[in-house]
Amino acid sequence: MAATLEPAVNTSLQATWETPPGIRGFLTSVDHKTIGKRYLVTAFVFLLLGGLEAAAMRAQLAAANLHLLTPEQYNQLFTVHGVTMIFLYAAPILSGFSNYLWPLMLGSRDMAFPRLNALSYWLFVGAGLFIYSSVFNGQMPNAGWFDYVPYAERAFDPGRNIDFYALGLLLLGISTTVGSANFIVTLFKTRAPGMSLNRLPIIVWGTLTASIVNLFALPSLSVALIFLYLDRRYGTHFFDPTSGGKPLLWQHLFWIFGHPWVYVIVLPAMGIVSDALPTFCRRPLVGYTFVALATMATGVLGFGVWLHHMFATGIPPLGLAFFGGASMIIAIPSAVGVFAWLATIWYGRPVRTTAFLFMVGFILLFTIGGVSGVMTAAVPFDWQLTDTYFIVAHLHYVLVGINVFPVFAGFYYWFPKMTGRMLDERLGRWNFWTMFVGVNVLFFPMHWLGLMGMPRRIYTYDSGLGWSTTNLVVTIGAYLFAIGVLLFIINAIRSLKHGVLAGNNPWDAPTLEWSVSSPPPPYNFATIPVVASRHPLWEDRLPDEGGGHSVLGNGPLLDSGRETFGITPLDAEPDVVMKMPSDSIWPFMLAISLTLTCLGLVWPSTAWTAAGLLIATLSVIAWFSPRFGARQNETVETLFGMLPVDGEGYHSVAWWGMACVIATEAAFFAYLLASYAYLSASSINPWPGASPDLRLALPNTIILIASSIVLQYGRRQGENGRPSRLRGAMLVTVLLGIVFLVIQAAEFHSRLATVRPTTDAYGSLFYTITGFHGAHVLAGLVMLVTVLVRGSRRAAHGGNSGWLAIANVTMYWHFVDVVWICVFASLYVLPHVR
Amino acid sequence: MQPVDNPSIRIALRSLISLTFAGVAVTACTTHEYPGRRANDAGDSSGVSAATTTSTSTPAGENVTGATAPTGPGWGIPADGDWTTQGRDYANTRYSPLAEIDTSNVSSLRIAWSFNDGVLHGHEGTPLVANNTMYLVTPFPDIAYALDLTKPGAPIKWTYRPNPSPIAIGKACCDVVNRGWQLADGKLIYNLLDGHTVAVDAATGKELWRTQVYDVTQGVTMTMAPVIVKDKVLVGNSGGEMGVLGSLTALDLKTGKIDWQATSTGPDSLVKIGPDFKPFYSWMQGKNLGETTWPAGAWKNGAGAVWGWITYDPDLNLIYAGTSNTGPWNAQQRPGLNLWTSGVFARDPDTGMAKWAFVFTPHNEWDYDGVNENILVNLPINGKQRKVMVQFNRNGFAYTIDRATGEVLMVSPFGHENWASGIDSVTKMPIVVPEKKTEVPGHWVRDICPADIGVKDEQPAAFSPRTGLFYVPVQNICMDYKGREVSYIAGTPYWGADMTRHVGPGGNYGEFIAWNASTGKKVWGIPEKFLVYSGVLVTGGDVAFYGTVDGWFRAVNARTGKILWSQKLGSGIIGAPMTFRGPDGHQYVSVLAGVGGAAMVTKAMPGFPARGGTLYTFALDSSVPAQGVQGSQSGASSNGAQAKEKR
Amino acid sequence: MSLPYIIAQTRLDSHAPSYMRPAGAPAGGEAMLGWALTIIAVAVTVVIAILLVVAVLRKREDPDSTTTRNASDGTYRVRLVSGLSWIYVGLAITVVILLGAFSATVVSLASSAHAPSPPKITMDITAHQWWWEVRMEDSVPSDAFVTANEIHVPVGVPVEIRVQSQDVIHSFWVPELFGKMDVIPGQINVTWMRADHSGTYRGACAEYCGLQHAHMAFAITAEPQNMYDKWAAAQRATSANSLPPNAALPPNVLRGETIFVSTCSGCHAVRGTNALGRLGPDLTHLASRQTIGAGLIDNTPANLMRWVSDAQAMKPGVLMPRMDLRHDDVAAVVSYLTTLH
Amino acid sequence: MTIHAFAFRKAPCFRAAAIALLIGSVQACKGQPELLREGSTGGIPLPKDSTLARVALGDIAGSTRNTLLTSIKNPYEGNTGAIEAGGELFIRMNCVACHGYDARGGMGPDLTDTYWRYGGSPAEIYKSISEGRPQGMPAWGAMLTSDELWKLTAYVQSLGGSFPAALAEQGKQGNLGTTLDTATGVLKGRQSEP
Repeated sequence: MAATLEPAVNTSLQATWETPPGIRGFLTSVDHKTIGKRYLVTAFVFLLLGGLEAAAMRAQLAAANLHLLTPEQYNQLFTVHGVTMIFLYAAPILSGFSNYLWPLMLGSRDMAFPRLNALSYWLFVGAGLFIYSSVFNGQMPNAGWFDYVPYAERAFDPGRNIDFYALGLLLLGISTTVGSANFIVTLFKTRAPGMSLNRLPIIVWGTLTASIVNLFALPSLSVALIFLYLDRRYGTHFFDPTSGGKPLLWQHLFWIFGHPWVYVIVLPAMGIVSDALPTFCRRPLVGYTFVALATMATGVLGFGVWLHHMFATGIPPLGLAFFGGASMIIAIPSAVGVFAWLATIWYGRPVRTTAFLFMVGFILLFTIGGVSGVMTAAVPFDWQLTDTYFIVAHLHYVLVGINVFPVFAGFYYWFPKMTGRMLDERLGRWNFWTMFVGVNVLFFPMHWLGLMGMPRRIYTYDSGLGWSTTNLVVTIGAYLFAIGVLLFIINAIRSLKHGVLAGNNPWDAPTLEWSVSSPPPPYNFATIPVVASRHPLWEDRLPDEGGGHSVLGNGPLLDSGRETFGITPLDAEPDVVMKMPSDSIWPFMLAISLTLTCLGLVWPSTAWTAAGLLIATLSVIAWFSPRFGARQNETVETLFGMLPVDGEGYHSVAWWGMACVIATEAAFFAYLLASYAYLSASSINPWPGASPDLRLALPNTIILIASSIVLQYGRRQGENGRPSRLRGAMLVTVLLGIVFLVIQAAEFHSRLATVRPTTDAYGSLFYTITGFHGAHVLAGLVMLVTVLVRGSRRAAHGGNSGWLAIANVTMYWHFVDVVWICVFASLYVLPHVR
Repeated sequence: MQPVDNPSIRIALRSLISLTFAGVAVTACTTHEYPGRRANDAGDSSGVSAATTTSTSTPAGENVTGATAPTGPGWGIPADGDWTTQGRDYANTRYSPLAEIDTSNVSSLRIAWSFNDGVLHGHEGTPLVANNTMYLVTPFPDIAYALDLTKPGAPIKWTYRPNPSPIAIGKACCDVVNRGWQLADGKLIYNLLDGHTVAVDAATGKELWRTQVYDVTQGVTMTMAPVIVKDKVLVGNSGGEMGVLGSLTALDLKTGKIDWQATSTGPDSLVKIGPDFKPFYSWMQGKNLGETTWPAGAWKNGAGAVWGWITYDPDLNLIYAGTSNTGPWNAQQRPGLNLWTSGVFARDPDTGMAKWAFVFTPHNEWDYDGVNENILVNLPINGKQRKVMVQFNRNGFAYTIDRATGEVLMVSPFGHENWASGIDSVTKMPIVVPEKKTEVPGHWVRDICPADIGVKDEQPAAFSPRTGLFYVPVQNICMDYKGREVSYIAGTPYWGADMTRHVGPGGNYGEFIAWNASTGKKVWGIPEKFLVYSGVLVTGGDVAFYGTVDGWFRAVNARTGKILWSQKLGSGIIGAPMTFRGPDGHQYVSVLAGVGGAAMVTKAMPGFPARGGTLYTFALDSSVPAQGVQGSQSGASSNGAQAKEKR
Repeated sequence: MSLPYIIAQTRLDSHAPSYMRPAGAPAGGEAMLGWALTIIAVAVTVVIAILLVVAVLRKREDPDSTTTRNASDGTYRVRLVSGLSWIYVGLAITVVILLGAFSATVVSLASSAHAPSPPKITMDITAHQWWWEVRMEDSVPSDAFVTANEIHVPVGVPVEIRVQSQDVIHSFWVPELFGKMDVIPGQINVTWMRADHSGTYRGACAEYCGLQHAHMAFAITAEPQNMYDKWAAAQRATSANSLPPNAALPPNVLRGETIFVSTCSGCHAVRGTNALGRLGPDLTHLASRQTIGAGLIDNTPANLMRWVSDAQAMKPGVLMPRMDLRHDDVAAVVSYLTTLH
Repeated sequence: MTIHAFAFRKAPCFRAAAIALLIGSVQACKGQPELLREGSTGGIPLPKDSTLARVALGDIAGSTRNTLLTSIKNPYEGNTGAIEAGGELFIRMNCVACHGYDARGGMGPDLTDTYWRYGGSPAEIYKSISEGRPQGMPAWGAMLTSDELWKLTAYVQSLGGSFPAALAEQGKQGNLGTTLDTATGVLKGRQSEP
C-alpha cells in the first residue's frame, strides 16, 4: 500500500496542493480536510455552548420555584440551546465528518467545489457568530427553536431577538444549501474510477440523502424566515390572522423543513456507525443494500410526516390518521438499520473499543428514541404527549442517541486519521460510561415527567405538583453527562500531544481513507486509486469481494496543477479531468460581508447593510473573474486516454452545480406558491379582492417565453458555428428581459394604488412572489450580460468554459421562464377562472 | 296673497307642464348646461337614463303610485307658506305645497340673501319659518338665531347663546351637529350637545326652561331634533359609539320636567313594554327580551340611542322612533339578538308604553342604525289602502311597514348592499352573507356594502303626495372592517372596530333617487360623485331639491329626474332644504351649507369643500328683492317687484 | 436503571396531574392507548437491549474455526454469515407491531375525536398572555357568563370546548381529562371533555407563549349537577346582586370600590359596576376563586395585597402594571375585592 | 373542597442543595441584562409628579416663558419597546376611537400634526393625557400608571408632530414650522404634514 512514487512527485504535489502557512493560508484554504476539521472543532464549540446553556437551565429546574434565572433568561437559554444544538452543532459536525472523509473515502483529491466548501464553512461561522452576537445586547432569540408565530412577531416580541434568529438561520441556510450542492456534485462527479454506487460507504449514502433532502427542505425554512423577517420589519401579513395570514403557515413551512432536517442530522451519523461498526466487528456490514436503501427511503419518507408536529392544532381526524400512519411507517427503515447493526455485531467478532461502545450505546438509545417516536405517532396519545417532557425526552434520545453518540464514536474512530495520534482508550471508557449513564439519568426520567403532566418550556414549576424529585435526578444526570463530555475534551487535548502514533490504518479498517498516511497529505492520494470493491483494504480476506483488484499505490497520476478526475455518475468511468481552483480569500470575504449585511439588517443600519452588500458583490466578482482567464490546454492525456478538461454539459461539475441551484430554487418557488395556495384557500375574504389585470401580465408572459425561445435558438446557432447569431440572440434576450422587468415595474406601480404589500396577506404574497421572480430575472440578466461580454467569444472559438457558461445561463433562463409561467398561472390566471 | 296655493293656478301650471313637458324635457336634456358641470358628468347621463325610465311617471300631474300623505288637523301641517317642524309635518313628508317655483322656472333661481352663522361644523338641520321669522340653530355651541324676514337681507332679530359644556365636543362621535329645532307653543325647542333640552321664547329669544336630560360626562350627547306631540317634548340621546343606554325621553312642554323615559334595551319595565306590546313577529315576542338577548348586563352599554327622527300618527296616537346601532360595534362581545337596538318602536306618546317594535338588523354587526325617518303615508298594496310607514334603513333595505301593527309589507334594497342576500319572507330578518359577518375580531372583512354610514344615513328623504314617490338621498359606500376587542371605559368610545371606507361599485359615492314604495322599485336616479348627504325637499311645483357634499345645490324635476338647476354653495350641503313664502308673497327656498357630520368620511377626496356655516335663501330671479340698500330705502318696493313677476 | 426509581416515584408523585391516571373522557381512551404503547415500547426496548448485550458479550467460537487461512498468500478469510435473516425477521415483527399500533391509533382516534353524545354545555375559552378567559355559553345569551381560570363542570356531562386566542398560540390542556388542543389566533378549535369523577383537575398552557408560560394554569372542578347549577347561578349574578341587599358596607369597602372603578376599570370588569374592562380577568366573583395570577398563588387577602401593589414582582412580565397606589388605597381595594363572592 | 393539584406550596428542601451544587454554571448567564417586555420601567427613572405639577395647565399658547417644561424629557423618548407598548395602550384604552387608528383625528384632535392646543412638549402631552382636557379628553391619571403615561407620551411623540422638550418654547410661540439646528443655533423651516 505504500506509495511507490518518487519523492519528487510527492514534493511537487505537496507544493501544488499545500495551503500556505500563516493567517493568509488560514483564511484562503480550500482544502476539504482543513475545512472538515474546522467544521468539527467549530461545531464542537457550539456543542459546548449549547451544553452550558442546558446546564444553566437544569440548574434552574433542579428544584421547584427556583429563581436562579429570570423567565426571560430561561426563555432565551432554551431557545438558543435548541438553535445551537440543532443548527449549529448537529448538522455542521456531520458536515465536518463528511467534508473530511468524502474525498478520502471516494478516492478524490477534493470536493467538487472547494471554494464553495470554504464559503459554506465561513458562512456557518458567520451565522453562528451572528446569532451569538445577540448576547451582547441581551436579546438572544427567545421564541423557542421552532419559533412559533405570532409570538415571534414584533407585536409580542418587540426586541431584536427574533431578527437574529431569522437572519442567522437564513445565512446558515445559504451555507447548508451550498454545502449540500457540493456534496451532491462531489458524489456524482468526483469519485475515484471504479467507485460505483454499490461500493459507496454508508456515510456517503447518509450525507448524500441529507444533502438532497436539504436542497428541497431548506427552501421551506428560507421562505418561512423571509416571511417572518418581512412581517417583523416591514409589517407584511404572512402570519397575521387579522389580515389574511395564518400562524399555521409558519408551522407548516417550518415542519416541512423541520422534520426532514431531523433526518439530515441523523442519517450521516447513522452512516458513521454503519461504516465504523464493521471495522470493530471485523466483518462487513450486514445488509449493505438494505441499509443504503433504508437511508434513502428515510430521506424520502421524511417529507411526508411533518404534520405529526401539529397533531394538536385542530386538523381534521382523517388527516391526523394519515400522518399518524406515515409517521409510523418511517420506523421501518429505522428498524432495518437496528437489525443490520445487531446482526453485524452478532455475527462479528467485536473488539470492544471506546468507539465500539459508543456505537452499541447508540443502538440502545436509538431504539428508545425510536419506540417513543412511535408512541408520539399515535395521534390521540400524542395529544397528551406533545409539548410535555415526554417529547423533550424523546427528541433528546433521538438527537443525543443518534447524533452525539455516533459523533463521539466517529471522533474515537477517525481522530487517529485526522491527527496521526490515537485517543486514549482508558479515558475513553470513562468518557463513554459517564456519558452513557449520564444521558440515561438525564433523559429517561423526563419520560416520566412528561407522563406526570409537566409541560415543556416552563421556567419553573410548583412543588405541589410532584415533579421535584424527578427534576433533581434529571439535573444530576445532566451534570454527569457534562462530566463525560469534559472527559472527552481532556482526552482529546492530551492525545493531541501524547497520543500513541497511529500509522496509516490503526484499526485495520477496510475503506480508502485508511490507505493514506495519518494525517493524509494535502493532495490525499499521490495517485488516484482505482477501486474494485466495497472494502478496498479487505479485498484479500473477504470471500465475495473479488480478489484484490483495487489499484491503490500506482494508479493514474495527475500532477499538472490541481487536478482530479471527473467521472460518469453511475459507473464511475473517468470522463473529464477537473482543474481544481486555487486557494482564495473571496469565500471568506463573501461570508463575512453577508454576515455584515445581516448585522446591518438587524441593527437596523442601512449603511452597514449597503456596505455588506457592496463587499459581497465585489467578492463574487473577484471570485469568478480569474475563471475566465486563459487556459492552456483543453484536453489532457491520462491513463484513461485523452480526457477533456472540465468538460461541458452534464460532464462538467458546473452543469451539476447549476442543476442543484435550479432544484433548490424550484423548491423555493414551490413553497412560495404553496403558501399562496394555502392562504388563499383558508381566507375568509375572497382572494384576491380584485383579480389582477392581465393586460400587462399576459404580454409580459409572452415576452418572457419569447426570450427563452430566442436564447435557445441562439444557442443552437452558436453550436452550429454562428457566433454572431448567438451574440445577437443573447442581446435580444437581454433586451426582452429588461422589457419584462420594466413592464413588471409598471404593473407594480399601478397595482400599488389598490393593493400594497402591507394591505393584507394577499398583497404581501403577491409582491413577494413576483418580486422574488423579478430578482431572479435580474440575476439571469446579470449572468447573460457577463457571459455575453466575457464568454461568448471564447465559446465561439470552441472553448469549453465558454460553452459551459452559455449552457448554464440558458438552463437558468429557461428555469426563470418556467417559474414565471407557474407564477402567472397561479397569481394572474387562476383568480379569473375561480 | 298666495298664488301658488290657488287651485286654478295649480291647474294652469299642471296644464302648462303637460303641454310643454316633452319639449322642455328634450331641450333641457340636450342643451341645458349649468355652471361647473361637464356635459359628460354623472348627472347628465343620469338625466338621460331618467328620461328613459320615466314612462310610468310621464303623465304629468298624476300620482303614479296612489300613495298619499295623511292629512287632517292632527298632522301638524303648518300654514302652507310656513315650515315649523323639521319634517314639516308629523308624517315627515318634507313636502311643501308651494308651487311658485316649478319645473319651468326653477332654472332661474338665484340667491336672494345669505346668512353666515359663524360656526364651522356640520349643519344638519332645516331652518324654520313662522311669523315671518326664520329660526336656525348652529352646531355646537348651539346658538339660536331668529332672522327677521320682513326686512331686506333678513337681519338678526335675536340671538340666544346657551353656552353648553365644551366637554361635549369630545363626546360626540361624528361632529358636533344639531339636527334640528322645533317651534311649538310659541317656543323654539331644541337640544344642546351636552345633554340638555332648552325652550326659548320664539318672539324674544329668552330662555324659558332648560333641563338636563343626560349626563355628558358618561359620553351621552344630544343631537336629534325634538318632536313636540301634544304637551310632550320627545327627545332622545346620542352616543351609539359611547356605550350609552339609549332612551327616549318625554319632557313637559310647559315646564321642561321629565315626564317619562323609555330605554331601548333592558328589562321590560325600563323599555316600557307592557301587556299592550304586540310585536308582529314571534322572535320579538317574550319577556324582557331587551335584557335576555344580551350577555348578562351588556344591555346597559348596548347603545340603541334614539338620535334620529321621530314621527307621529295622531290617528293611531303612536310615535315612531328608531333606535341606533348596537354597542359596541364588535359583535363578538355581545352574542344574542341584542334587542331592541337597530330597530323602531311604536309608542304611545302620552305614556311612553310601546305598542309594537320591529328590529331591522338584529345582532347588528355593521353599525346599521335604525334611526332613519319613518315617513308616514297611505299606500295601496294589493289593492288595499294601507296605513304604512316607510323607512329607508341604513342597512340598504327600504321597509314598508304597517304602522298600526308593525307588519312588514314590503322590503327591498334601494341601493347597493352585499351583506345580506335578502330578507327572510317569514321572520323578516336579513339573511346575512356569511363572508360579511364581522364577528371574528381582529379579522379584516373586506368590501362590506354599505359601510357603517349605510346606504342612507340620517339625511331625511321626502315624499310628494303629488307624484306618490319618495325622494331619497342615497350613498354608495363600502367598507373594510376589522373588529377589535374593546373595553367599556365610561366617557370613552365603546366601539371596537377599525375600518376603512371606499366607494361602492360604479365609483359614485352618492345618488339621488325616486322610489316607488308600492312596488319597491327605484323609478329614477341621479348618480353623484360625492355623497348625497343632504335632506330632500319636494314641492307642489314638482321640484325636488337636494344638495351634495361637494356643495352643489340642485333642483330636479320630481317626475323625470331631470336636473333643472344647480348652484355651487360655499360649503358642502348636509342640511335639509326647506321652502317658505316670504312676507313678499314669493316662494323662497333655503338651505344650510356647512359640511361636517358623517359626510366627513370622504374628506380626503379631491374637491372636498371647506367647512362653512352659511344659510342660503333662493328665489326666482324675477322675485329676488332689490339690493339691500334700496330695499331699506323702500320696504314696499319688493312687493311691487313681486306683483310684476306674477304669472 | 431508572426503573426502581420510577416505581418509587409512582407513590411519591401521586399528586402529579398525570394523564396516565385519567379521570374522564377522552383522556381515558388516550391513556388506554398510551398504556398499550408503553408496554409495547418497553418490551421492544428490553428485547433489543437483551439482544444487544448478548451480541456484544456472547462467547464466540475459537477464531481458528471461523476463519480460514488462504494457503497461497497466508492471509485470513473471514467466514461470513450474511445475517440478512435478522433484517427479514426484524422487519416482519416491526411491521406487525406497527400495524397493531396503527389500528389501535385509528380506533382510539375515532372514539376520542368527538364526544359520543352531543355536548350539553359549551365553554368558550379565550387564551390571553397569561391567563384564561372562560365563557360558559347558554342558549339564552344573558345566562351565559364569564369567569377566569377556574371552571366548574357537572360530572358525567359531555362539554364542548371551543378555544381561541387573543394574542399568541397557547394550548389548552387538562391531563386527567383531555389531551391538548392548541389555541391559535385566527381560528377556533373545538374539542370536548367529560369528567367521570368529582374532583379538581389542574390544567396548564402547554404551548410556549412567552415570559410567563410557566404560570398559566387553570383548574377544572367536576362536581355533581346540582352543585354545578349552584355555582353557575352564583357566577351569573352580578356583583351588586351578590352583595347582601342593603348591607351596611364598611366605608373601606366602598372606598375600595370607588378606587377600583376609577383605577382598575380600564382592564378589569366587575359586572354591576361601571368597571367593564376586558383586558384582564373578569373579577365579578374574584373572592370565590382559589388562586390569583392564573394559579400562581392562593387567593388570600395577604396575597391580594402583594399582587395589587406589585404584580410585577410576583409574576415578572405580567401585563398588569405596577400600580401607583398608596398602601391604604391598596388595602381598600383588597377589602373591596374580598367582598366579591 | 381541596384542590390538591392546583395549590402551590413553598419550595422543597432540595432547593438549597441544588443551588449550592449548580450555582457555578449559572454565573455564565448572569451577565445578561434583564429585559422585561412590559410593565416595568426596567430601571429607567421617571420624572417626579411634583415636578410635573408645576407645568402650566390649559391653553398655553402665548403664555409666559416656562423653562420648567423644557427641562423635562420623556425617559422613553425614542425607545422602540416603550413606543410599541404605548401604541398598544393607545388602542386598548380606547384612544383610537377618538384620535383614530392612524392618530389623524376623529372625535378628538389629530395627533400627527404640529398644532397643539395644550402644548406639544413631552411634559405637556403627559399632562394632557394624565389630567384630561376640557373638550372631552378624559383624565387618565387615575387609571394608568405614570410609567404607562410616559409610554403613551412616547408613542404620541413618535407620531412626529410633537416638539422635543428643547423646542417647547418655539412651539408655544407659534413657531410651529421651525426647528432648531442645534449645531448652529439657527431656526430652520420644517416640513409639516399638509
